[in-house]
Amino acid sequence: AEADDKILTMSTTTSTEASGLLDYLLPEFYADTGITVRVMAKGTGAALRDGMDGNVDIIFVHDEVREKQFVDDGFGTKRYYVMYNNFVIVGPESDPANIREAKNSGEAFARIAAAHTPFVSRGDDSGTHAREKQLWTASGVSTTNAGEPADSKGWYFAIGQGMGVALIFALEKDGYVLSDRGTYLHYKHGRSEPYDLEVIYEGDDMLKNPYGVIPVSPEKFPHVRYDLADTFAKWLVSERGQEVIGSYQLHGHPLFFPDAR
Amino acid sequence: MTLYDLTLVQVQFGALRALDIDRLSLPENSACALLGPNGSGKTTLLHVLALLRPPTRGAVSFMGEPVSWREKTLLPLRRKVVLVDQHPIMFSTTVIKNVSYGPKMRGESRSFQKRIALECLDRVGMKEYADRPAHRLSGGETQRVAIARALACGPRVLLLDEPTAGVDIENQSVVEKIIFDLCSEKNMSILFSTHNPIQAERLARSKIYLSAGRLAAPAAENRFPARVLQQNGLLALIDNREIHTGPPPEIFSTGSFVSIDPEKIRVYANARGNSGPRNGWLAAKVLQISAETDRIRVVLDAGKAGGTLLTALLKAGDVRQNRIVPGDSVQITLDPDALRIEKPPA
Amino acid sequence: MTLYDLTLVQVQFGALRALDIDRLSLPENSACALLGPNGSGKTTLLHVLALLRPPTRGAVSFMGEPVSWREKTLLPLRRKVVLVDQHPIMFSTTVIKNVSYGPKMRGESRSFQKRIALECLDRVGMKEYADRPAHRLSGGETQRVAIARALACGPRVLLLDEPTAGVDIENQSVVEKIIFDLCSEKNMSILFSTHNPIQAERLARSKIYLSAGRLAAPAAENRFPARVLQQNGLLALIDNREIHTGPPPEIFSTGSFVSIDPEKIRVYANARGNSGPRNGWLAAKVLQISAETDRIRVVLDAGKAGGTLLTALLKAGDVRQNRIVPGDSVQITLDPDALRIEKPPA
Amino acid sequence: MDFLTKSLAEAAGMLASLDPELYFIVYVSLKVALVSTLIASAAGVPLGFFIAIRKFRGKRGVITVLNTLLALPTVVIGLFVYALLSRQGALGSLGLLYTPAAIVTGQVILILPWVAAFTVSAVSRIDERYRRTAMTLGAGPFQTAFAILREARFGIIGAVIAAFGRVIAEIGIAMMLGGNIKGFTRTMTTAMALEHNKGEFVLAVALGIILLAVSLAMNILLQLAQGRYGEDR
Amino acid sequence: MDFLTKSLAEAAGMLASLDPELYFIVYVSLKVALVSTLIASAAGVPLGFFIAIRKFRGKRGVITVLNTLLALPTVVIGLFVYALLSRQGALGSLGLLYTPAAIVTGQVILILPWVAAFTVSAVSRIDERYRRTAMTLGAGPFQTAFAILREARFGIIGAVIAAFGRVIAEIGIAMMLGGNIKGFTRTMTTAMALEHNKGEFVLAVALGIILLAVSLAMNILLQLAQGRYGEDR
Ligand SMILES: Nc1ncnc2c1ncn2[C@@H]1O[C@H](COP(=O)(O)OP(=O)(O)OP(=O)(O)O)[C@@H](O)[C@H]1O
Ligand SMILES: Nc1ncnc2c1ncn2[C@@H]1O[C@H](COP(=O)(O)OP(=O)(O)OP(=O)(O)O)[C@@H](O)[C@H]1O
Ligand SMILES: [Mg+2]
Ligand SMILES: [Mg+2]
Repeated sequence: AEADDKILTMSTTTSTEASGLLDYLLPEFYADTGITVRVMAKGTGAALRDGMDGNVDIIFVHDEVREKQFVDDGFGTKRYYVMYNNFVIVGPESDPANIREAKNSGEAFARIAAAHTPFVSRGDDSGTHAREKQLWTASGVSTTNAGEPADSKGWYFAIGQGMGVALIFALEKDGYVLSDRGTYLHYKHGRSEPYDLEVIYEGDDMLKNPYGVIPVSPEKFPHVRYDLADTFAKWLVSERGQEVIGSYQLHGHPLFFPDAR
Repeated sequence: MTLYDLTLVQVQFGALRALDIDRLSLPENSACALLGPNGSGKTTLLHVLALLRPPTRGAVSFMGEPVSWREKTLLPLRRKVVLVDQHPIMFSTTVIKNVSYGPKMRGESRSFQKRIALECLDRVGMKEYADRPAHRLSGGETQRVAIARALACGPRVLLLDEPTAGVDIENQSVVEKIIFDLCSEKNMSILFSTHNPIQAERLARSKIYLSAGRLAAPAAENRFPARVLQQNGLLALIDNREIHTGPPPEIFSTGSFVSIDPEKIRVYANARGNSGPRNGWLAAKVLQISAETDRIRVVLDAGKAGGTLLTALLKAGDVRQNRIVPGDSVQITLDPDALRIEKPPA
Repeated sequence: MTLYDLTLVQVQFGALRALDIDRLSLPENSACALLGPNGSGKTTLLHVLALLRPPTRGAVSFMGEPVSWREKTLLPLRRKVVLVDQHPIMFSTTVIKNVSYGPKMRGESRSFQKRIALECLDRVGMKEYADRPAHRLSGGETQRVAIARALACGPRVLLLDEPTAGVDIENQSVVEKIIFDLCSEKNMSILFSTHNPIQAERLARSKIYLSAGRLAAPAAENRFPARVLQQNGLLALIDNREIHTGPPPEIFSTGSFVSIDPEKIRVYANARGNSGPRNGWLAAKVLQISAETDRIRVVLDAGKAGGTLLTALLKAGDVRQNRIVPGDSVQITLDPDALRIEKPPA
Repeated sequence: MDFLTKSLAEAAGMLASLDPELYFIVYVSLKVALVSTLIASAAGVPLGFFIAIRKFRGKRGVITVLNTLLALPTVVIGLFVYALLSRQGALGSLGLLYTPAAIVTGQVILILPWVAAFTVSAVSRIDERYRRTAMTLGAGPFQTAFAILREARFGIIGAVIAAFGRVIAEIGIAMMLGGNIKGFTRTMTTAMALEHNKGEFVLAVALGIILLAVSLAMNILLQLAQGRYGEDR
Repeated sequence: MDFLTKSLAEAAGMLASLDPELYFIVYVSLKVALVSTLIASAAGVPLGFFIAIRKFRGKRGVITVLNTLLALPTVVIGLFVYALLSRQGALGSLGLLYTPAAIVTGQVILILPWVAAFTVSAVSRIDERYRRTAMTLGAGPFQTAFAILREARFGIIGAVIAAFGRVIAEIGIAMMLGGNIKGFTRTMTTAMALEHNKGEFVLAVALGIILLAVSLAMNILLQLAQGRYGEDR
């Protein structure tokens, strides 16, 4: 059995675990430090909540605004920029809303709304969902208080589920979905079942998706293994950690880009 | 010492008062028979006496001490009294495990359990059935194993609810002998219900009659549904045949009952020269003659078409003088006060 | 026409052959009694005849047609025959709904269902119970309602498994009268099992005896567990008392049975001057005398301590000559060939 | 239990707010659960009945399989029905995926073994004499079955209640096959899961309390419907 | 059913690969499910027994509540146990959250009402005469209870089997309270959910098939243990 004093618990988003990054990265970390990381993957909201309740030692998520709030409220010691990846707009090859022509991602969303082609929203307050809402605002389409297009009937599906389900849902509806590249790549290339949707729009600055890591504050929660958490955070932003992240490839595509500042 | 003392005991099932006993004392070391028509409360009374059913109202005392009906205090008392149900049920395991259940509950040793179980099974002639699944036995087999199971508990008081119903003739006498022996040899008290008055007579030192939940005088025998008419001074029609003339009564049609006092029936052998049927005389056939304590019970078939059974209680001398033998055709008359008429319920 | 024809019918429960009948024909429009000790297969046979249990082997034909035991063909046949179970069970609803179940299944109108149900309940004296919950009735009440329920089906064949067990005396005669009437008036065929030979005698035109699943001669009466010794030429010990001397037999200890042929018992009134007990003579007390077709059945208590019942079948003349009356003390002897000895099972 | 009081207050507030979205969610949940329960009962009760009554070779095997199917995980059911209803699947053309009908399909598969298994156990314990009595009194096969089921009614109603409880509280299938689409296939449970995922624990529990209240109301209705016989046994 | 054959092949391959991770997951699942079932049965059977046997005021009410609790959603249980075991909760200092013990806690709460409700229904159908017979033969309260439970054994074993099936196939609680930590609290169901999340549908179903196989094995063991009496009723 592992020595008890070398175990770190971490809540993270499903995307980091499902992309396979952690399976690649944690063994390296263990080799360097002898620390085992117990990972719990869940929605960003739930992961933050774990931190706020002191149930984990560190969180690794992607929702810059809420992460900063987390630190400001004293739950975490410091937010480390670790890496980013990209969001992409996935949709049918035929591109019925003609978003390839759009000048930016906001306009792409506006075209989808105008064409009433099916659009799948995560609808779960995840980092991806937060970004969706920003894009709707940027699109100029009139929105509700909840940040959804006001005229949503029949084409806008808020499904309140994870990225993978949203991708499948979009496939079934033959519609568009905002996805992180990792999950998309996995669905496109990593499974035995075929996946017909393509990346229709990408590359815009608005589609950058930064991940941060925050050790939970030992002042608030004296029992947390701050020493281990801090070791992990520092290792991630170290040259060694950044190199491991940068070298990870999914189905031949690099997925995460080092972002330590 | 009295075994049981019941005071103002009532058992109520919803609106139905199934038992309503003002006072009843049962002496120790005796065999007592419980008689009464269906639904008269025999089973209910036995459940109370077995300390299995607290009465709705009233006080029971058992072996001199009042019964409190709290579970804790009941267990030691219950170990002294065992009830064999009217339709006993077997635990779904082997016969011998059923019979050794009582001793097992009393913490007896394995070997003792087995010995006593086999012994008791042997008494009821079911020893060879020891390893059969008990819940698959036939009606009479079940009844007999249930008696063995009760005996194996070695109780002070044994309550039997119609113990010979369904038991074959040969084993009826075995069961009767068990009852007889236990009382006389083992100083056990036995109370058994039965519908067989001859059995009650033969085995019991005392008898309790129940009727509609209340203690009653010996049941009215010879009770018939009858049409009662006032026509030519004719009184009652049973089985479509006049059975008595008398003073003009009230008139009822169906729904009334006539009971005939068995001690007020006179029986005359045909040979005596009493000529053919006439008013007030009935032809009958003798079916059965049996002894009671101080009377002879004669069962007669008095129906026109057969099947209307009348019971007469005669003196032994009368029977011998008359030389009545079962199978004989006889003539009977009824004393003027032999009939009691029950009006139909309003 | 014959009602039933059974050929080589066997019913097997695991290793146990509960029924094993080579040939049996039952005529139509008759009352037939089914007799036999516990576990002899009466209930099992009735289940086969009620078309409820396909025999393990063998052919049954009913009203001239072979029974195929396929569910589809059985339903119309089953509507002609109704069985009243040994311990009948009531559907957990009211009494009247139980009794009108049969007519309801036959698609009769509501009003007919109700009328016939009340009529049948009335026959067994349970009309006032119509609205009581049927599954709460007492043992005898249940038995009577079950008979009414069967009658309400208006079957051609009525099978009754110990119909008067648990029924009170008054209603025993009611039930017997029902059996009697149905046969004679309604041309119904009735087969009933019973442990009461007198009842069988009185009601049945024919009798079937079963023993260990097989058709048998009238049951060996007077069968006793006995110790059999060869000591001073003494043959059998019943109830610890010698009952016969004879030629030296084999020696068994316990586990053997002795049966005494009831036709080979001689009964002498004490008055006849036969002096006190001696070898080969037994003192006994007359308990009951009843008529059978061509014999008189005398029940004797021959036990030293009471309770060992012996049945003798005498000629009517003998009884009358001897002037035996129940209650008398008598002397009995056994003919030399009266005893049959069964060895204990190996 | 600050958490509980907060959640209770929230639940009360939600109900009082008369939010049509909330009532729609409750309506969808109830509809789906009731339809699933009805279909599963209509199939499972007769199935269980015949397994219990009939004597056939391999009966123990069938019962073992039935018991095994009690452990059929929702993910497996969800994926199978998905494979069937997906656009690529055999029934894809019906367009049933992500509709209440899809949830019902999955949930029926989920609880059918439950209803059947508990019917088997309720019916096997019914005294053999009921069957014999019905048959000798002239009941046909269906009427006999009905008589036996009537005697087993408390056990069977119990099985149906349990099935209802199981489906109304079920998340996985409702999520995978319904898709948790707001205003269409969102049920109380998927809404709860969503709130939970968002970290809105009080809201999630408040929804759970409403669900229990709805279920309690259903059970009370059923108790009343069973009437006075309910207490009998 | 290409999907099914692929999944079956995958399941066979996984088992054949002797992957220690897989076996550990199976081990955790079995351990958690068995412990939960044992605890819930040890509490639920006596509870159900007493509700069934005793006559008391409000008995129907208690049964209605029990039936309502069958609809207790896993999210609610998960959140309550979370509130209790979380660092801020009453039992936070025990550090039980995200351990197998936490899963067991939640699952026991989940299935206790099931075991109790089905025990009630199994015991109420046992003929009153068994109780009377045990009592008159001198059995004390516990011995009487035991005799009745013995007669109700098929119903009760059924309840326990169902409870086992319910927990081994349960996802929500295992996920919320166990956290699906690889090599520690990952169970077959949470692994399935993860694979499903990743879109690895074949893998997910393969795991489901293994789960069913494990459950089948358990049921066969139980059938063999019940022995020849099993067929009797
Ligand atoms: N649980 C019950 N609920 C309602 N009524 C009942 C219940 N048990 C018995 N009764 C009624 O109480 C009365 C007395 O019943 P009990 O069983 O004591 O009669 P019994 O004398 O033993 O009759 P039997 O000779 O038929 O066995 C009957 O009318 C019966 O229907
Ligand atoms: N289902 C069964 N399984 C095993 N054995 C059985 C079953 N039913 C009856 N038996 C056995 O078959 C034999 C015949 O039973 P049956 O009930 O026919 O006897 P019976 O003549 O009606 O006896 P009784 O006079 O006691 O009612 C008995 O020894 C009984 O134990
Ligand atoms: Mg009675
Ligand atoms: Mg019988």
